[in-house]
Amino acid sequence: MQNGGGDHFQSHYMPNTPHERAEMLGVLGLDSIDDLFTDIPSEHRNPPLNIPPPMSELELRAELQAMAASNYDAGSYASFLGGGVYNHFIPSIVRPLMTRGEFLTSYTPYQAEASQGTLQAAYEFQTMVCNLMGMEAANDGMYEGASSLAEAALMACRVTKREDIYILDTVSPTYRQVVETYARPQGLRVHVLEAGRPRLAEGAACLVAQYPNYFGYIEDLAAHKVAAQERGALLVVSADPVAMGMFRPPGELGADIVTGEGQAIGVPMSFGGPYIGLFASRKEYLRQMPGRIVGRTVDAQGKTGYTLTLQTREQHIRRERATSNICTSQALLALASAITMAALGKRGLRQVAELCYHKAHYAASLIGRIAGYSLPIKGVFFKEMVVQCPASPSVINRRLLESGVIGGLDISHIMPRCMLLCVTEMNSRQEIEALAGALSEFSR
Amino acid sequence: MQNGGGDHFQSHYMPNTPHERAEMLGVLGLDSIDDLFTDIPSEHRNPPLNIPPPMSELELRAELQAMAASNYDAGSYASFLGGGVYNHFIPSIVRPLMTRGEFLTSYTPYQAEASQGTLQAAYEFQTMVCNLMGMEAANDGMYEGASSLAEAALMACRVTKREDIYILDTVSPTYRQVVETYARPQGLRVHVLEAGRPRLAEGAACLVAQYPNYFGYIEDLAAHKVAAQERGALLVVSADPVAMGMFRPPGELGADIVTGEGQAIGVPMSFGGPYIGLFASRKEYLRQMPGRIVGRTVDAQGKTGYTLTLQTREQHIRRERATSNICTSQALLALASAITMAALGKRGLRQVAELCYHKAHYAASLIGRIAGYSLPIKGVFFKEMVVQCPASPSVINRRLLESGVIGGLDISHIMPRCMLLCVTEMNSRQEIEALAGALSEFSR
Amino acid sequence: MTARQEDFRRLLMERSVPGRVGAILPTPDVPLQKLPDESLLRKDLDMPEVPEPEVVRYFTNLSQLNFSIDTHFYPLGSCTMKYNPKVNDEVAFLPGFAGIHPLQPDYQVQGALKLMSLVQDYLVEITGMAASSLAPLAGAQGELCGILMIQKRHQERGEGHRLKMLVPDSAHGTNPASAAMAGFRVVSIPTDGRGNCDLEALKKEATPDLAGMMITLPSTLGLFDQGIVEVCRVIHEAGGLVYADGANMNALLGQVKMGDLGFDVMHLNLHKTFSTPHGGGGPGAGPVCVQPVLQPYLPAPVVERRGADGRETYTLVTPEKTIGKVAASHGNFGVLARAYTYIRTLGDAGLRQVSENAVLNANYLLERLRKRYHFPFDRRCMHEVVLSADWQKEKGVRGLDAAKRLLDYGFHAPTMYFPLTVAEALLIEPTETESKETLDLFVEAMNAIDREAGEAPELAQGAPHTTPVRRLDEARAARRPDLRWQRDGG
Amino acid sequence: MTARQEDFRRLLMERSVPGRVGAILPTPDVPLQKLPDESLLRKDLDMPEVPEPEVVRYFTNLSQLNFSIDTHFYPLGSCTMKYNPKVNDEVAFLPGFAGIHPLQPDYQVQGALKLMSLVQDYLVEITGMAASSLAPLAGAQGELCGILMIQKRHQERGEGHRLKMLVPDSAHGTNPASAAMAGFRVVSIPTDGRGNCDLEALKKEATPDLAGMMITLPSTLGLFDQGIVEVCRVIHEAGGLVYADGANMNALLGQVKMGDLGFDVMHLNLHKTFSTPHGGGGPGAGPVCVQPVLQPYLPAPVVERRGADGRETYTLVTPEKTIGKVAASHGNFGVLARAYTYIRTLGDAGLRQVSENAVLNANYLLERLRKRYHFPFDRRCMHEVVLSADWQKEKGVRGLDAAKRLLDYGFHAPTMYFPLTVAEALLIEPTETESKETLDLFVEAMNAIDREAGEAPELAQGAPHTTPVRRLDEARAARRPDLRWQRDGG
Ligand SMILES: Cc1ncc(COP(=O)(O)O)c(C=O)c1O
Ligand SMILES: Cc1ncc(COP(=O)(O)O)c(C=O)c1O
Repeated sequence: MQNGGGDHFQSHYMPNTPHERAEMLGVLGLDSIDDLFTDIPSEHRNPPLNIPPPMSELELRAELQAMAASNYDAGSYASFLGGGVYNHFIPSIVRPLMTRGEFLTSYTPYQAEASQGTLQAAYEFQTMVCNLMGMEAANDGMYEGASSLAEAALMACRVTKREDIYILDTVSPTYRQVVETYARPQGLRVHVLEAGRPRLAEGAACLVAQYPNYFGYIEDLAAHKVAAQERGALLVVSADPVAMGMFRPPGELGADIVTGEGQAIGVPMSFGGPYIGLFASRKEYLRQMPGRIVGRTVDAQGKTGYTLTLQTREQHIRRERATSNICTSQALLALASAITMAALGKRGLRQVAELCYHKAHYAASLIGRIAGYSLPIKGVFFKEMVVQCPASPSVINRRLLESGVIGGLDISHIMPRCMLLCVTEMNSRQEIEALAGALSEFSR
Repeated sequence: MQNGGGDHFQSHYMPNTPHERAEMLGVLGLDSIDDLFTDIPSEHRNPPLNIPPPMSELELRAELQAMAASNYDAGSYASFLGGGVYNHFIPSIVRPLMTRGEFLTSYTPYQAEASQGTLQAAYEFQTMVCNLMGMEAANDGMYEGASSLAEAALMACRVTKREDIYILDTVSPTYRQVVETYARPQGLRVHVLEAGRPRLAEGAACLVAQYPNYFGYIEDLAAHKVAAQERGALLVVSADPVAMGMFRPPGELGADIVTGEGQAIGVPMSFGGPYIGLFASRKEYLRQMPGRIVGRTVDAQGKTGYTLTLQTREQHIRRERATSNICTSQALLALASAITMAALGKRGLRQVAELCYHKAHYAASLIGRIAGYSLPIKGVFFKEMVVQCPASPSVINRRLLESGVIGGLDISHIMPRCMLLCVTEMNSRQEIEALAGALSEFSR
Repeated sequence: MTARQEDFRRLLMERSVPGRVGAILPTPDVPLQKLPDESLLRKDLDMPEVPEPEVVRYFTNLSQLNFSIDTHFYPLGSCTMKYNPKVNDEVAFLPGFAGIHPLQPDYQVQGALKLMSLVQDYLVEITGMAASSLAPLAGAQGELCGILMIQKRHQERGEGHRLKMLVPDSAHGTNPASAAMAGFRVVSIPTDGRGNCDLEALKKEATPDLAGMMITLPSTLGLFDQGIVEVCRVIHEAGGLVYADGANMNALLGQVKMGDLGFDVMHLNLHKTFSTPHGGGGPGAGPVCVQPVLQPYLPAPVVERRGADGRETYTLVTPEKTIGKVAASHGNFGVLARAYTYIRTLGDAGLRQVSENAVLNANYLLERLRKRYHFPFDRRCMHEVVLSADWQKEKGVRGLDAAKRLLDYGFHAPTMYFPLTVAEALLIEPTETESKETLDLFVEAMNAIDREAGEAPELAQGAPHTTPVRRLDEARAARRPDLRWQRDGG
Repeated sequence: MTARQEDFRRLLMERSVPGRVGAILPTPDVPLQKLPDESLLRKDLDMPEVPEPEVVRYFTNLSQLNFSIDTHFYPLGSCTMKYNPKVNDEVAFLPGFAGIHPLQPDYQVQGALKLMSLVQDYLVEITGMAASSLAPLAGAQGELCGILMIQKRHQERGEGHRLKMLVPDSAHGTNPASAAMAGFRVVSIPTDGRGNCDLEALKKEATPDLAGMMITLPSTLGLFDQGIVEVCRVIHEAGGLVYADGANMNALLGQVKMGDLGFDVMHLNLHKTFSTPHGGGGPGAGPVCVQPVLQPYLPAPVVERRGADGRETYTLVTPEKTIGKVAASHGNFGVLARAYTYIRTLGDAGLRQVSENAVLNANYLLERLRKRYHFPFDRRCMHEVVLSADWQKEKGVRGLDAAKRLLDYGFHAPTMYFPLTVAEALLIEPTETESKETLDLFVEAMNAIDREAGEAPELAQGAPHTTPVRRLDEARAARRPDLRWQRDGG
């Protein structure tokens, strides 16, 4: 390193210089930093560390820009990939606001008086999640959609004191896997049901549905509610918040717990995360809810303020009897989502939903007309649809990429020769027509 | 627009809805907005306005991303272009800090008590400009380098009460043009001198030099000082702040007024602006200085604070007798530059300068060895040098572009077949060698 | 203020500790070259040594000491402190814009030149002029360019003796300053009782040495000159040319075109009307627009469009009789990119609404405030309103005191003591981006200050009380200039 | 607080005005399609109608109500509130990272997979383990994964009866909570007088139903367990596996490798040790690292490197006996990108200095504070120090009061009442990015609070006095939960 004099590396992230280290060690009556680490068994001290040497920002930035540029991103390609993660419009105000140091570099608001910004924003988020989903209580967010759904299933078991989780086969297979991972160790049983006419057995804790479902179609939640209620089970729904811009919210249709992947509203796709799990429920189940919850209260002078509340549900108080082990969650993404919902607002959320709807159905109408392609599922879909293709989706997708198109999700392991195609407000008519054009090369 | 109900366009930038407009008009006792514009001659009211209709952020962003991507930028190409504007390292902290709303969306700190952030940062900027240039007083910045130099020449005329400006032919031709534009209307005369052994006539107001000069070489400022002093003229210098990381500052060499283009420290090239003109002088000439100046003072309780000062020099007080007409300047870029100087600091500024020096001289050594190329100017250069080529620089540059290289500045109208080549810390060895390789295709 | 907060008034050089670094630079990857002779190199470099975390915390804390549009209502008259859309900044920072060099050959920067060309077109359309140059870097530089064009035109017609420039007494300081910089003799023209240009006084100055007149429309009194067409006629008849200071265009977007009224040349303040963030005092951009008669004189360069039907190319050219260059490059491109984004976002309908709402908001404030604050005219205003605190002054509260007191109420103050022609002036420009609720809160604060003036004038006299510092001693600052940190305390 | 500041406590739904819009969406460019049956559509959508400028001003003002690393010293113990480099965020927002979809085929995202693969390698190197999975989204999820791996391993060996998990009494709450979530019975192990694991108590629990033990190292008391090798041996001998909560790795980077000490599995908190901004409570990332014995059980997916010598390709694979997936995608990639940037920036030398300076800073605080604040151990600490306010409590100032009072001095409070085993605990973690000057200011404030406790305890009891709100009524918040805005006031 050209950095220091001699072989001392002085990092720009740390203020202590050799001079100050000596000074502070002097206060401690020590000669060397090593004297601070004497509790470590000496045979294990100072192991070799095979990590590259320090690198300048200039060089590292160049390297990482090249690494990033080697990926195929939705800014440079027309993307029709969905399946739970979506390319949606994020207003330009979101990044400058969410990255303000005061939001970005604070932590869980344990000191409420020094964290009113984070707390009030969280209260806004909870309000908007409730309104969007038609629910009575929401928390400040979970890790992401799938684990959020898993926690909802666990919660349903706690509420009902039962151990059988019924889950529709129209729920994302990945989400089902995550529910399994969470439920199995606790001795809970997960049963998969056909969505057509789900029948729950005696003692069912809950029925779990996705809305719109994994394949993009609207589930009949009202009917599912009846099926659940018959057994005294809760209806647990994982909903796409963007669809809630136009479709009836699960709360109105009888859902007891609603979760969702909030990524679609305000969060970049970022190759899988960080995202933001939505979590809402009826008020009566509040004390079984996992996650952080912010409440409104007053201060010593009667002034309104916000604080973390119902903390006795949480691990830092209740430890092994907590409603979940979640601690650090995804607060910053909840904030991003709150800002986005605030900016889109009542009208914008509806517009986004309708744009998705019209564009997806336009795409469907074009593709449906190409020989060899069909839409095997009947029903009302929102922004995604299953398309049966004349060739293997993975082969088609490689060809599409050459035309600048990232194709749909290959689900041929579930339905032969099918892809799950997603169209959002980000896809222009031109892109949709280019997609149809490229697909028709495979027509027969 | 899908935006409103009916044909009312409701902008997201303006809160007033038709309902509120009606309500406010009611308070005014008016029926229509038109009633507010009755002072405008009716025959000229409501002209046709041939501007495209409102556009959504989503669509506009896509259009502008494409427009931007169609340019050849220094992120995607190896650039060796300088000539007054430079591709230098900007630390990652600069953008998030300078774009904080409180800095970004405030204005000239007329209300000092509500603008201490801007003011204190300006005082820091002034301090660092003085230290970098070896001067006693600096202002908070001018438009950019060339007009800054022009204002310095005008100031020298005011200080000396003389009317003849002498400017070396090694000063950037563009800068000389701008000095002309500013000086001529005031009846001042601009004389161009050969840099070799400049001889000023009786009654000269100032001698103007560039350091390093336009061609990249170190001027003998001490000698120029003698030449100026002999005639009682001031020495006015336009200096590259990056070079000041290693070279003796103009203040030490006798400069009376020092200007510079601050872009090189912390400001993107942005196709020409916004930049930041540096301006410093000896203390005794302070009251003739143009531009905004921030001073330290105390408040009613004796606490330190900062305020605009010496405003009686400025147009808003002194009007036609002001030292300049400048009002809105480039404060945000002064801030960017201050943050950059703070981050680079004592050691970083030196390192950047030395990196430029070593890389430029390495490039020179490679190119000097290619048959057909030569460095016609003798002397010490910093990061730029004149290279004489075996073919027309514009032809060479078109070829270089194909190898991913943005070549040097074509100055064949000044020196036949010459290009002004610039190498900074941003150019890797690999880029330099690729440049040399591509140039050697033209060798003979 | 706690010890910690005080700590952030310590300057960088005071925080500096030998050996600390704020950035890591690369190790040289080329063979080291021989350094120049020692005599050319500096011995020391007295710059801060502060680690990155401290630089971040320092400037973040400093920022919080500011009022700004993103945090406050900021009705600073004549400055158009409107909301600055974030998307504009995003666009300006796109690598394909922020990363290009002004000296790249035209063929490498067609996208940027196209944007400039379109901005030229839009400004020409909005002003009703024939052509424009985007070169000037701020309003004042635009003025200088405009005045130099008038000068050169007179000179080329052999009328170099036209050395007198008229400027209304209410004009912004840059107007007389620019005229003087161009070598003109400035003559001030009074304003009549209705706030219009005094036509009789004007006619007296319509002498053979008249070069022209600089007129701000609406004026800095926030008034649209009711005789403007006649004013232009008088100047033209005397052989002069009329310059429009278009910095107040926020009042007129889409309502009227300056070109239709008789102006020959004007500038626009893109940072004001077209909403570039004001950045604590810049950057701006002050493009000039001209009638055909002045087109050949435009400052260099301008962008020329060649070809048509999707095969357009764009080139920077130098107008035939240009007044020259006023900066090394071709304008504050980053500001132009913001203006482009702004114009396209709002479109025809939105631009018209800007002026409608700006004028409505100002008149609403005028209506609600005129009972307690003296409004010296019997008219409606345009996008800003000048009130006088002379009623309050009688109770011992000057305009300055009222302004400082507003800070305690959480509002930035209006422009004080400007225009100079109104005693105790408070020039209030709410802009179109503020809501009625905010205006109502502001009215309440203004009314409270008036009440306080009667009941407890010392409140305003000692204001501000809640800002990071109390009222600052400006006289001392000017008397003993302390303009930079020095090791020995200066 | 002025009326205007109060105004920013009004919520979005209270600011909402019918007809206002905060964003303009495109007009549909495709033929409109038939909408579904009315019965499927919602009647209304009760969301805010607020224009963009107001959204910006609202959230900007809210942000200023926060303490944060960018503005304050924030010695929140156990949370590693260190400086978060801005370059890390810049990298995470690169279009080629932020704009890729987790379900794109591997061949479309090789750059991203390579980054993940390198992060796996670095973490393995830093921990001395054999393999890692980046899937867990936070520390707690990493714990769950680790514990599930231990569980599955026991089950596969026919030892499903091992249902007891030991957890020291000083452990972070997530440890017992994670063990319980995995279905284990949690048994608490006491800490001895020197702050080490009580070996005698431990040995008593080394029964055949022992599944393993979760150990935080250094412990949440800020101490390095002097018997750690022996602890691991005892557990292993009883057939158990040892889990390391590596959230406190900031103390040990480069000083010792967990794998060398006998741990079988561990997680790291990337957001803490590797400096992702904490975002008001996330995002994080909690990768797990394992010894070979547990490698087949890693949570899915992991990245596999194939090929060599510049022809590497990267693929996501599912470990053979995986415990499954814990999230839909493959980890918080944005956090991983930040960690990668951080590791490369600091490099080997820098990482070692992190722990050196973190430990030095904490010991410096300990040394300077121990005269006035009770330190319950007779040792040096590691990267954080737990003090007790029990001496102050005798004067009527509890730990809570002292913490709140610190806010008035402009410092964020330490973690209060944790670990649970120390009465009136104040857990202070200064981190390596703070300067001696800041530590000295903090010491002064702590000393002042102690002085006040004697002279004027009501100061701390009524604190904070200078924050946007005074002490909040948390009991009321829990008793009458008010968790969202409702039109009728709830
Ligand atoms: C009316 C008027 N004219 C001219 C100017 C000068 O413009 P600038 O500050 O951009 O130089 C201003 C500045 O605000 C102004 O208000
Ligand atoms: C020691 C320790 N263990 C575990 C955790 C849990 O990590 P997370 O909050 O990421 O879930 C923390 C959190 O700060 C911690 O300090």
